[in-house]
Order: sequence, then structure tokens, then C-alpha cells
Amino acid sequence: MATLAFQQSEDKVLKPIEKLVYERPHALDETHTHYCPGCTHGIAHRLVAEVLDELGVQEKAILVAPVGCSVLAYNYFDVDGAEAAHGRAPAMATGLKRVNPDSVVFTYQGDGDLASIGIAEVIHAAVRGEKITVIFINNAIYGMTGGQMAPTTIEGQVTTSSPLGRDVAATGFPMHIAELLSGLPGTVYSVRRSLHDTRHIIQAKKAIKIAFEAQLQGLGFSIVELLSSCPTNWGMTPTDALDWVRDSMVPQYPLGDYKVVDELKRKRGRK
Amino acid sequence: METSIIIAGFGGQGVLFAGQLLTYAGMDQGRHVTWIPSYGPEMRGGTANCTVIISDDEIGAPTVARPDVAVALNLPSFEKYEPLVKPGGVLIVNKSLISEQSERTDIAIVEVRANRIAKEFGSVKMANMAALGALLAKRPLFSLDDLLQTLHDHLPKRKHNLLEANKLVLQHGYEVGMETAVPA
Amino acid sequence: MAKELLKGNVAIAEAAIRAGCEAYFGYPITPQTELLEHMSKRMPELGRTFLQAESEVAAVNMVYGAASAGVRVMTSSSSPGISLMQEGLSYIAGSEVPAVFVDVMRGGPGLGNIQPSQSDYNQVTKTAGHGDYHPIVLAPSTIQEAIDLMVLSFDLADKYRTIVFMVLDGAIGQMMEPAELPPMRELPTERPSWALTGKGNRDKNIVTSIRLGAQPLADFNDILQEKLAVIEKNELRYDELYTDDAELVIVAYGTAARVAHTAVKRLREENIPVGLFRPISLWPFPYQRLGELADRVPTFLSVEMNAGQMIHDVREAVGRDVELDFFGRPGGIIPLPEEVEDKVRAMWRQQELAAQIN
Amino acid sequence: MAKGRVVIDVERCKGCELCIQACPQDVLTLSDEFNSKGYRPVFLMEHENECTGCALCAVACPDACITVYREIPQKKARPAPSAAAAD
Repeated sequence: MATLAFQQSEDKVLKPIEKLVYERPHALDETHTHYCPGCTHGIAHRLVAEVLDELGVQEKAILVAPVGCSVLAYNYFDVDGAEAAHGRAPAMATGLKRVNPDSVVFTYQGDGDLASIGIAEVIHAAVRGEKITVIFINNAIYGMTGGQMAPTTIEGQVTTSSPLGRDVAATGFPMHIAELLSGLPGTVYSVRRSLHDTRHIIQAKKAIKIAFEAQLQGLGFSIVELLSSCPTNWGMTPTDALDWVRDSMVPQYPLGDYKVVDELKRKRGRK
Repeated sequence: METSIIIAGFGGQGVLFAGQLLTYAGMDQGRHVTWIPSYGPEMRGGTANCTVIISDDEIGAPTVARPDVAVALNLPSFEKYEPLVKPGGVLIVNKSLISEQSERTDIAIVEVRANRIAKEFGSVKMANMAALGALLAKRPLFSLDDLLQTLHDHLPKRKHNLLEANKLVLQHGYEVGMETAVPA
Repeated sequence: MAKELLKGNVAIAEAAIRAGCEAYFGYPITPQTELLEHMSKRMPELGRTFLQAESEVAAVNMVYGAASAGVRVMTSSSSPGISLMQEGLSYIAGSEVPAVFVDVMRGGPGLGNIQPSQSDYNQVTKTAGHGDYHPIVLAPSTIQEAIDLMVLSFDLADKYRTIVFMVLDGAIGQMMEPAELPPMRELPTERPSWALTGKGNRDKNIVTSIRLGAQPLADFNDILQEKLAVIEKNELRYDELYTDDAELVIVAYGTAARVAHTAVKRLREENIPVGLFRPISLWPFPYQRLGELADRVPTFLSVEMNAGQMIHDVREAVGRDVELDFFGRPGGIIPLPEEVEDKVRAMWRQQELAAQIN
Repeated sequence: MAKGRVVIDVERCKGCELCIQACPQDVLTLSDEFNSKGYRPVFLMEHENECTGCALCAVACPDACITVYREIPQKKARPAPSAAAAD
């Protein structure tokens, strides 16, 4: 992977003086994203693209984008892509994967899309052990429609549709998707990670890679829930928003592995 | 020439199969045929009926208000279809389960103890065949032999051990039909 | 191949398989369930995709996914299930991927009942989802025609990259008639160039119905309308009986047309000059041909198994200057030929009376 | 300590400062200039501290607009590019 920068020396012999440590992943398209500055959607996109590069599966990857801020995600990946109806990405991905069994199909869904309107589709995709990978962005809010309460909004959180803070007695409790899906036999990998600092971002990437490996091995349904920020709708600077993920979201949504089947554990153990 | 036949009874009395057998036989004789069941939410024990039309010409409506022939295998079917049979038509009554008598004089009525006949030859499940035999006696849409050939051709191979018994029941029903006088 | 005695729902399923259907996604609902059951047995035997979805909503989106992959795909349902599929239908239309739907209609509104009906005429012909489009809608009235139109549905869906609906009622789904199935087609070895298969060495493909700018969406709609205009020109299908000398024409499709057929034959024996016009394509609707008939025929009767849905298209076709009456039975009742005959006799008496007065 | 260098795709940068927060050497800052989208992109300061090429800025970047190079100590540098390419 690593390429080299060269400096021409006096005797016209090329000598490497520095190496490439990090570059933009190839599985990302050149298109600039429409995301707000500091939005962690961009980080999640980048991690997925890095994993597609490292696994060498860009050419057989198919993305199913959701409705929400990431509705145009297919513009940002250089892979085949589809745009599903709100919440239906796992159903559409099922159709795609069933007729393209050799492809690598993944959905990229936010919390309104996956946890609210699309909960039936994602649960049944998991129930069937559908060989797809779900990247689930939990930022505790509806972003695209301007910051309404989501199923994942935490208790007391102020949103434009819970102006006094989420009252769980009236609106229910925050929804724990990684835990919920881990209870289904068809799920082979269900974990929660966070994108609030570089250490956690690196851990998140490892999880995304395992999730795709689970699909490549034909094991079943894999999902990575990523705690993410929404600086604009939270009314914070991007850096403060990451602190809020750490201080307010992580205690509500504990990071961890909720389900890792033995086949994946053994593989990790060998490494 | 077009003949419409309604076969009715309890679910499980072989109503739909009896209708299909007539339909197959009509098809095998090169006639135009349709078969349509009633279908409802009850899966077991409800009433079932089907309408069969056998015609020399293309068939329009697959259902009829008043059939040329009705086969009533139980009392509710008798009560429903006895008044509807077209004048000059035929009503087959399963006397084993229906004690009521029709007072109609404008149709041919054959009372056949279908359950008893079927049981005599091995299984009450063949009551539908006794009724069909009686039907053919009064309305010779095709010969009894033709129907037997159709039964042979369309009965699943695994059930061919039942062919002989079915044949006997059909013949018995046919004889009952032949012996029944038609009102003048 | 010889004729076999075939049940409508089963014949349709097998015809779809032989037409090259590679994937089926569906959800059980009476009166089309035998279709799904036949698929559940046959598709895996052939190494093709069958999946019983968790809902009609999921089923239509699975269809959308497989259609995006460029395979011949279908689902089947009945009226309330088709209502649930409206969302996916609109997305499929907006993405221009081919997909085939079978709607074995039942009585409505709401849960209604499971009896034969034509209650979905409006829902399938008048866009079947939000946005400016129409699916092609084909309505067979015999099982042989259902088989033939099923094969045609896949061809038309591919040809125009559009949704094709075959609509029938529970009676055709449940009845048996002798019919001949088509031979088994070879499946294509290659996917269309636009299909999602993984990009490989080509540029990436995108299947989407989103066009955020007003102008791009307007442009897309213009293209869509042009395509619909071509379909309207090329894909008209209808059948006529005794219309040459008819002075009263019944317009009916599906089972209602069969009932009308019986009535027309009997009425002709009474020397009533009645004819039958049977639209086979409900969209595109044969406005022009009906309009031509209206130049000569003074009276029309729309016979439907509903409270009057197609009649509005008939009115548009025949204009305001001719008589147009309606006979229909909503609620899942198949009208009787006798009822249609009574209606026609009454209309004919009126017509003759009017002729005498004039 | 290794010496590194970062290249910022200034047109892609939205000035969110997540890389600035992530940088352990504190060598990144916002430019006073604006890019064509109206954001002030990040740039690498000439500073008493030096970039080590750790790439944590790139790890934190939501817009994948940072490329990172690290100097190879000259004694380890080999003449043939193919051999040196091994990371």
C-alpha cells in the first residue's frame, strides 16, 4: 500500500526520503460531502472506505443508503449504490444480496431510519441471518429534518420536538440497538463503538472490519453501532459535540461487544 | 350445450375433488370447462362448494345463480341449492345425511345413500363418488367408462390402490341413479 | 405443450417462472396465497430466489433491491397488501428499474373481505404511489390469458424499465381452466449495464429516485412522460365481441367481462344488438378505440365488480354526447349474467323508446 | 523523533478543528484565509514542535482531506523504491 515520495538527488538517482503514512481511501469518491463541519458521518464514511480498501472488496461492494443526513452517501463512496426508502435499507439490501450472493452488501443507516421507521426491516434481516453488514449511526437526533427527537434521544435531551427535554414517561426510553439485535440468533456480530476521539475511532474501524469479515465468511448478519455527533442540531462546536458524546452518550450507551460469534473470536485470536 | 353443476357439502367430503374430476373428464372429452370453488376464511369443517361448467362453446361467467345440476352432500347444501336447480335439472341428494325430502316436481331427484355405499366398499371418503355415479346416470355428460379413465389418468399414482374401490362406488351410485324414476 | 387443467394462481406462478423470473419476494394474503406457495416450492428447486418477507412493505423493498440488481423479479399480493406496497412502487418508478406485480384483487375498503373484486382499479392505474407515473396494467379474463400476459409482463417491464401490474380478481386466481404453459426460457447470462452487481472495472452504478434540484427532477419527469407516451402508443390491448353492429356496448374487464360475455350472447339470442368491449391493458387505457365506437354507438354500459371506477375512463373515452350507465357489485360479489341482462334490456327499451319519440 | 509532514486538501477542509484537537504535537491551526466554500482550512504550522507523522489528525478528519508523510531516516533509506515500499 505505502507509496513513496522521492527527492531527486544530485547524481540523478531517486532516493526515498519519506513514506506515505496516510492517504484518502480509494473506496471514497472524489465528491465533496454535504455534511456539516465536524459531523462524524464523514469519519464513519472514511472508516468504511478504509476497510473496503484493506479487504480488497471495493469492486464487489454495494451500498444501500438510507433516508436522513446520509441519504446521498452513495455519492461519497466509489462503489455501486442504491437509495432505499426510509427505513427499508435492510429489505432492499436483502433483495440485492440474495440475487448477488458474491457481492458485499452494506447498509448505512441513521437512528431515525433504522431504530424508528425501519425497526421491523432491520430486525427481520437479522432474524434471517441475512449476510449483510449494517453501519448504524446513533447521534441521538433526527439530523436532516432539523433536530427532532429520535428513538435514541437520551433522557432529558432537548430537541425541537422535545423542547423541555425528553420525558421518558411520555415518549419512551432510549433504544439500545446493539443490545437488541444481539439477542437474535441470525446476528453474528453486534457491537457498539464511539467516534468521539482518535483512540475510539481506531477501535471503531477494527469493529467495522470484523463486521465485513463476518459477511465475507458468510456467517450472517453483522452490525456496528457508532455513537456519533451532530454539532449543528445539538448547537455545539464540533469539538464540544465530541465531548458530549463522551460525557452524555457513552454512559447511556455503553461501548462494547454485545455479540461476537465464536468463528469471529477465533479469527481475532489468531491475529 | 352448456351444463352447470354445483357440488356442495362439508369441507372434507371431497366436494372440490369431485368437481375437479368432472372438470378433467370434460376437458379429456374436448369440451370447454371451468371449475371454481367457494373460498372462505374457515379452513376446516365449514361448508364447501364448487361450480363446474362443461360446455361446447367458450365459457363466460364461471359462476351461476341457478345450476342445471346440484349435488347436495349435507343438509345445509340441500337447503341452499334444492330451490335453485333449474327446472328440468337434476338434484342429487345424499340420503345418508339428509332426511328431508324435496317437494319439487320439475326436476329429477336422485336420493343416494352415498356414505353407506362408500363405507361398504371401504371408506366413507368415497361418498362423493357415489353421488357422481348417480349424477352421470341422470345427466350423461360422458360415459361412466370415460370418467373412470379420467380418474385413472388424474389420480396421483400413490393413490392408484384406491382406483378399484372408487370404480365400484361410482358404478353403485350409477345404478341407483338409473333405478330412480324421473317425474313425468 | 398440451393443455392442462390449471388453477389461476398456480398457472400465473409457473408462467412467471418459465418467463425467467429469477427472484420472488412476497407475503401471504388471500386470495393469492397459492401463487406464493407455488413459488416457495419451485424457485429453490431451480436454484432461484424465493423469500417470504415479514410484511408487504419489506417485500416490495426486496423486489426493489433485486430489481436494482437487474434480475427479473416479481411479487404478488391482494388489495390491502398492494396498499402497503405503494411506497416501494413509487421508489421503483422513480428509479426506473423493471419489476412485475400481480394483484389478485379483493373487496375493500379496509380489511374488507377476501371475495373477488375489482376494487383496485384506481389504486393501480392512477399511479400506484405518489408522483407522475403509471405502471402498465394488464387484466386477463381467462387463465390462458393470465399465463400469456404474465410472460408479456416481464418482457414489457424489461423493455421499458417500468412496473408492470397484472390485475385479476379472486375468481380468476381460484378457478381452474384448461390452459397451456409456455416453454421454460433460458435465463440471461448477463445483467443489464445499469445493474448493481459491484462495480468491478467499470464506473459505479447508482440506483436512486432522489433528484434534489427542482430542475433535475422536472427534467426526469419530462423523460418519464415521454416514455409513458411511447407506452400509451405501443402497448394498447383490448378485445371486442359483436361491436361491429352493436348499438349498445358493454365495457368490462376480467371476470366482469366473462359475466358480460355470457349476458351478451344470451341477449343476442333475443336480437338485442349488444356488444362487448374488453380492455386488456387498463393502463394504457384504450381511449381512442372506445372513442371511435362512440362515434357510432349511442349507449355504453360499464360493468365492474366495484362501485364504479373504470367508468370514469370510459366516460373520458366516449365523451359527453353518448349515454353511459353503470352496473356493478362492490363488496366481493360477482355480478350474475342475468343481472347484466336485465340492466341491458331496460337500457335497450329506453333506447328504442327514445328512437320512436325522435 | 521522526519528522512528518501533512498535506491538507484545502478545498475539501471545512475547518471543523477536530484534527487540531487530535494533534498531540499541537502543530495544526486554522488558516486566516478562506477556501472557495468559505471555510478556513487547517494548515501545518512552522513551530518549535514538529509534526511526527503520527496521522492522528487524519484519523480524526471527517472529510478525509489530510495526507500524511513520515520521513525515513536516511541511514535506513534504500536505493530501490520497490524494496523501500514495504511498510
